[in-house]
Amino acid sequence: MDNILNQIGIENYIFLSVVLFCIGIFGVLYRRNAIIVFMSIEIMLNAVNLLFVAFSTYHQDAQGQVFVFFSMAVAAAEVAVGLAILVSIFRNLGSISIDNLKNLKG
Amino acid sequence: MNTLIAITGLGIFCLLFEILNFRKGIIPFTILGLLGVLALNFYEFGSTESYYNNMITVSKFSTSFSSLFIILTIFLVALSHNFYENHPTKISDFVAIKIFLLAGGVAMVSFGNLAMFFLGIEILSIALYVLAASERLNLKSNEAGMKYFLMGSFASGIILFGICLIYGAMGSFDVVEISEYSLSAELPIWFPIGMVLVTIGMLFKIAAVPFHFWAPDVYEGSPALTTALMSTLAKVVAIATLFKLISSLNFIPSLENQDHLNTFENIIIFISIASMTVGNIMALRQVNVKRMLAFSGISHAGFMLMTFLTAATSAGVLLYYTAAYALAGIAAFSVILYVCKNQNDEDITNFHGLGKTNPLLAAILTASLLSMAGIPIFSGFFAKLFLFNQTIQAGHITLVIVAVINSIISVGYYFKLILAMYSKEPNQERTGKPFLIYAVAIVSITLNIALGLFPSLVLDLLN
Amino acid sequence: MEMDTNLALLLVLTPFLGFLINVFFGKSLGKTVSGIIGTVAVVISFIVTLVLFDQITSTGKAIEVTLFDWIQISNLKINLGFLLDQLSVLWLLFVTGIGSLIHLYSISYMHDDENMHKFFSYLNLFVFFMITLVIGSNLLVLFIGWEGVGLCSYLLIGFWHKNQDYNDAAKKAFIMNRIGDLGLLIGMFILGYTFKTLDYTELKQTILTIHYEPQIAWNVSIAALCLFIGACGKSAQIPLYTWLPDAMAGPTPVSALIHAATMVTAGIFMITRLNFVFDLATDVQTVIAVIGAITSLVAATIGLVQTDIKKVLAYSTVSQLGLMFLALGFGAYEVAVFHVITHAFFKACLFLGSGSVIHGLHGEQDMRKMGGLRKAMPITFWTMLISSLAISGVPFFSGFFSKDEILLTAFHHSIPLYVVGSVASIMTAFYMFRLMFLTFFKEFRGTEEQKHHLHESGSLITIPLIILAILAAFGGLISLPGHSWLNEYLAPLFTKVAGEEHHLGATEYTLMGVAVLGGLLGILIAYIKYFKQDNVPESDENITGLSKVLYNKYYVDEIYDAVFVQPINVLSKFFRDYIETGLSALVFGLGKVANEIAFQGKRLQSGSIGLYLFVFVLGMCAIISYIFLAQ
Amino acid sequence: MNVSTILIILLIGAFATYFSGDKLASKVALLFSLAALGCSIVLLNNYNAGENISVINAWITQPKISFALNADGLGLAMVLLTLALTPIIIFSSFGNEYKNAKGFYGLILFMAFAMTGTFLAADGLLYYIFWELALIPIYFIALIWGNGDADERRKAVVKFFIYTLAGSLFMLVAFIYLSQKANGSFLIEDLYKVELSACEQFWIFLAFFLAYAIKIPIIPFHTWQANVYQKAPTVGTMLLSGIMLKMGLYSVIRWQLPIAPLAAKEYMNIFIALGIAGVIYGSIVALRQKDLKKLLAYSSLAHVGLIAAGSYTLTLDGLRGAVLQMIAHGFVVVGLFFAAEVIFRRFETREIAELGGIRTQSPKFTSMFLILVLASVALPSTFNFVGEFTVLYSLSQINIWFAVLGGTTIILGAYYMLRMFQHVMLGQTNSKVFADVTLSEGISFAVIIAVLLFFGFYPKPITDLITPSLETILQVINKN
Repeated sequence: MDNILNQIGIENYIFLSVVLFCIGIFGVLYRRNAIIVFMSIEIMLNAVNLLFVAFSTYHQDAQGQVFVFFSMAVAAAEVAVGLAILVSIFRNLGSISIDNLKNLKG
Repeated sequence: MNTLIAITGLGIFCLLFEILNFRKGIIPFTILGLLGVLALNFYEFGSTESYYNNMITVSKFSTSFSSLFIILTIFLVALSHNFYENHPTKISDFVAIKIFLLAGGVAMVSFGNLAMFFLGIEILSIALYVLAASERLNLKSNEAGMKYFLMGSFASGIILFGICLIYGAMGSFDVVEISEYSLSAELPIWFPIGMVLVTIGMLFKIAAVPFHFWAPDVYEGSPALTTALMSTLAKVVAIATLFKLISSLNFIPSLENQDHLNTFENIIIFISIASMTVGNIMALRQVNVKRMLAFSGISHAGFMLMTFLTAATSAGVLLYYTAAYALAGIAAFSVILYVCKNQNDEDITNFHGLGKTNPLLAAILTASLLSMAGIPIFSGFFAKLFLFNQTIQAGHITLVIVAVINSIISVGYYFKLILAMYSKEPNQERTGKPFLIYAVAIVSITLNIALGLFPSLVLDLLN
Repeated sequence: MEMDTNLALLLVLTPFLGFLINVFFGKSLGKTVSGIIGTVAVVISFIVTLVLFDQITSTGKAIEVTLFDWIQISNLKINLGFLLDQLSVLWLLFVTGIGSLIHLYSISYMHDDENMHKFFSYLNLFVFFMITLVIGSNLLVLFIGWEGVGLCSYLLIGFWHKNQDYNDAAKKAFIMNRIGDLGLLIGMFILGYTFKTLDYTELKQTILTIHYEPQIAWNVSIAALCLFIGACGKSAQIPLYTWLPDAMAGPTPVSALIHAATMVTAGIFMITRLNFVFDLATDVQTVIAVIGAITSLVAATIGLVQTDIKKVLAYSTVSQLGLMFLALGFGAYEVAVFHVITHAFFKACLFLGSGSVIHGLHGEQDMRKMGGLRKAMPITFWTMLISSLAISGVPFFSGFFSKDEILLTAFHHSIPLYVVGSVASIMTAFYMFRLMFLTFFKEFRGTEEQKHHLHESGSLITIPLIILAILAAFGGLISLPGHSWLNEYLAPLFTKVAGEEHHLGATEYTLMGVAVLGGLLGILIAYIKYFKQDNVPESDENITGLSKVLYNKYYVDEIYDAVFVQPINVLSKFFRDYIETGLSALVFGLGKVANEIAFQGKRLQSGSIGLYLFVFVLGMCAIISYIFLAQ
Repeated sequence: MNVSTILIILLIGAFATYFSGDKLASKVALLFSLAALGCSIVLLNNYNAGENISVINAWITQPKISFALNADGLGLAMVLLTLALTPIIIFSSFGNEYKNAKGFYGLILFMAFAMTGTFLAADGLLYYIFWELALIPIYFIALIWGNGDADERRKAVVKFFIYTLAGSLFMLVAFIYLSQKANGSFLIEDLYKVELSACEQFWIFLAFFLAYAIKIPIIPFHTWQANVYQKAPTVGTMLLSGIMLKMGLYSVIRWQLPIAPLAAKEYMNIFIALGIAGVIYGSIVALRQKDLKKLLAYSSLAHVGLIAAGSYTLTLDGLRGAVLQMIAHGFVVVGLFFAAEVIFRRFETREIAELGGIRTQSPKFTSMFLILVLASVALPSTFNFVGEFTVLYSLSQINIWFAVLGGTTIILGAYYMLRMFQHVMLGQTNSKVFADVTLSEGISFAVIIAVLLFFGFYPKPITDLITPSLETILQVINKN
């Protein structure tokens, strides 16, 4: 276990997850389809989860992995709510592009 | 701790009531329950102990803030009675959600472990997403919910990443341990980065510039009661939590070791100046009262941030400021709820001639606005006074002067509303005197003025 | 002492009481009664004055009365007190004396006026203030009276307040006086902080004892100059004289009392009062003399061509006052005082006479529409004739002695000023007799209807005339050349030897002769021009050349208007329309700017989530890079 | 019994008035204001008897803010001015019908309460609180019961409020800064003790000056004045011009000068010059005003300019004259505005051009108005002369030219006031009927005139009352 870490080195895990995280961010920034935006957010969260796991191995400490469960659960809940909102929007608007959500401004 | 459990229990009871088809009783029961919780909380006050190997630590700070949250929730629940009277089927859900939200808030201020902190935030936020979007058929509400959800979860992601980096640096989520490590000589760079990320996430929650864009839209779109909740309870919770985070993790001292302190302070100063200026100036041209209050909330966030510069000593000031601000906000919103009950928007024209039709409510709204503007004998003034006092002691006189100029600007839009109430002719007759709204308005403004007359009551709690 | 206090209070308060009664009950009391009350009030103070006069002459000691502290200023204490000495009592004598006569006269003169009770209340108020002015024990009490009489003259000039021209005249009088008053105030300030007192006696003590640094001498000169400006305002000297002719808008008794006999002499009183100050400021004295001389000449020249009977008298008053200042300028205070008294007699008489004429002609004042009144109103004619002889300096009338004294003094100090004075007095003789001839000789030039009503005025009018005429004739006796009772009486007032007695030598007699000849010459010219050739002054439009300039008073009013009044009004308009609006626009401007920014800001808040998140990320990056990469 | 009694009476009075209903409101208000006046006179006696009528209670511990009311001669004089004018003002309003009278009179009493507090407060923050509180009632009075076009009024009033608030907030900062120096205490004596460097003093002086210059107002901060005076109901105008301006002037003497003496000495000439500039500017602008109330507004701008100049001389005479003139001006300006109101009640206009020829119809009113006019141009034997003379004298000691320039008020004042009087009162009989003053109006005038004349001849009581406290203040100023 730890020799893997030693071979690869914690930094690389961090870089990887940062890259993933940024991919998520860019996804959120550039995609207009709400579902895809959700997915990008999920990517961000999972990047973090990955890093959690890596760290917990690095520290030889279980807390991190436990935390991952928390975050996954939370993410699930979040997405559930989000999708619900999305559905009602689709009902009212007939589209799920976030570009249509510009009535509130100024 | 018991407070937290009690609150959660209360929430579940609300849901049960619905099942037992006992709607009538929900509001009074919840209010009574919350009062009980409040008493319990007072009982816990002063004792500093930690539960479940430091998942939760109860301290003066947490208890006093939680009691503030509970009081606010009582008001909000009381208001919800006649806010939801058109669709009674939902009332239990909404009340329950508010209670859980409160639970999240309490968890946030009394966390002893970053996991708890994260859970708290999420409970709060998810509840808010729901409430924001709770008017299913109203597109505005949907849009508000969506916006808040997207940006909120984005922010949560950032926070999570921050927590992760902290964990990586410290190998622990426990606040106490982290604070101990953080004073040690050489820290991995991840710790400060993580802290900054968490801070940014929280800044989003308290709607500080430049992370404030969501606030006006969401406030305007969501149902009035939810707006009330966001602008009072949610904001207060967030700022309190951020304060606790920064002070309890010894973040600033740790930066000190790596001489980043000034830079961080500069960031705070910059953000607070930006928030108050942008908030106030943007509010000048608003015609929708909720939107206006959203911007005023942003500017107040800027004011509250000033306490971070003297984090060591200014917990009391923060408590006082938040209490004053939130109480004024509740009073104001209860009047807004009354006025805009059957209007499709909260346009300022709805308030025309309120001074003639409902002098009492008009007086209360005026009082709360004056309090927010910081006019004497209302607690808002003393809040600003103590804040400035602290900040000048810390030697940031220019910041104070900017703040002063801002509070002058703020008078401009607060008085727009007062003018509308007193110097315009009423354009509609307003009937009915809903007891609960009047009660809430009167009680909250009375508390506000009482705080103004005896500031020491609150101020000395945390000193 | 107690006795004196009561006397003084009685003296001051009786007229005030009369004023109050007439103000509150005058209307109900009816005209005659209120008139009588007014008159009696003044008569009482006249009697009191006589008592005081007797006391002073017998003891020769000044009476000082202090009532209470008035204004406290750190280094000088000003109390409300009276000083009754030779000077003030002398002044009181003719103020109250002539005052009584004129009140008496007014009972009949004003009888047709609806507001007669008001008229009398104002007159009483005036007497009250005049007395205060005269008997005040320090400059500030004098100032009460000083401004008080100004107020009364304002009220009385504007007595017929429906006519805005009269109101303008009244306003003009008040404001021009105020200009002088400012001078007086400043003078007081300087005296105050130089000598730490404003009380006459203390002031005199300090000045006589104090040791002189140049600074003090300088202060004194400035103070004297300022005080003189004050005097100019009250006593209508150049450049502040233009209000007096306009003041003729008031009823004639007012012109007689206030604008001839008493108020206008206040300036001379004040300077005489403070002779010890002016003696120290010789250069200022020169100024006074020069201004006096010029004023007398200018006024006389203007008087030559006036056709309004009262205007002629007004200018003659100004010119006579000028002569008095000429005397003051040479430090010959007693001479000035002497002329003040005689002038009071004959000028009052002249005014009352003209009043009687105007009364007889139902308000006609233009001499071109008069003439031949000699037969119609003999008493008026004779009394006025006597007074005219007196003012023209015909020997053995009062004016002869006083004016002669002045000219003598002038001759001894400066020949040019002597010449100016003499010319002025020749002109005086001329225009006075021009007035006489035009008014009383030849045929009547008025309307038939007026001619029909011509009649001598009632006894209430003629009696004062007669008395005044007698005084005008024999008033000179109080200070005959050689042994002058007046000079001895006033001697204690003056620090230096009271005006060097002119031992009557050849020069003096020649000068007298010259003066007399001059006077007669003036009369002769008038006789030829207006009796032998009986010209009548042309009507206004075809007056030409120099006489036009004179007729329009050298256009001084127009000049003042153009130089002072208009600019201020223009400035006021400018401030009102530009500066004020500009300033408030500035304040509103700040608000506008904020609003504009807000308007732009609203654009930024475009509602697009993408943008919001973009800014979010941007902010995040900015912060992180600032903290961690900026090192 | 101590000074807080007055405050309590007024506060209770405010609420009692509000709850007494529209019918009784005015009477109740008058009653309470008279009660307060009586109480203050009793207190004055006790004070002269050497009794201690000051209060000091701890209020807030951290920072140390105390409920301290200090009644010295100066404070009492101003309180008496306030409480003497309030009944007159209330009584003078009996001729008008106000809708929602209970609120109106309640606010008046509340304002009296706040202003009295300002004059008595001996703790920087308490003082500041009262100072701000006084602003709110007048804001509503002017806004709700004012006259003229609604939008115009709104603009004017809001400008006034924000403007004055802006000024005073900087004063607040200054106070906080001072209290830091006085290790956390806001008590006036502690603030007096604070040792400040010249630079600090300069800034603090400036902060105070901003607040006071706007309130007084000193040019060029006066732009709110004329409009608000014109738009506000006459009662409001009276409160503003009669008492509220005096708050600023009083504060200069009580707070600004003693706290920042070095700066005061250093820049004395500048501020005196500003005051005198106000005198001349105000007088000149007043000349060509079309609206009677505006003219009076500018005249009072001129007068307060002179008062301010007097107090900045830092001499006993200057301060004493300033206080005397404050009181005198308070009475006379209230009288003048009331005269304007009396005319307005009959003719429904304040346009000078539309007036005239009133004298023939109402001799009584004319005489009273004339006396007030003369008092305002400081005719000797009126109270105003005493004040003006003292002030001018003190100016002449600083520099004779100040006295000369300031003295022009004697001339210009006479010019515009008499001009106004001529066009408003004199001339051909006015076509419209002008009923002479009613009894109640007459009483108000009579009281004011009586005060002006009495103290004109015998100002000693007031002088004796204020002099000791002014001397102590001067000692503080000259302590270093």
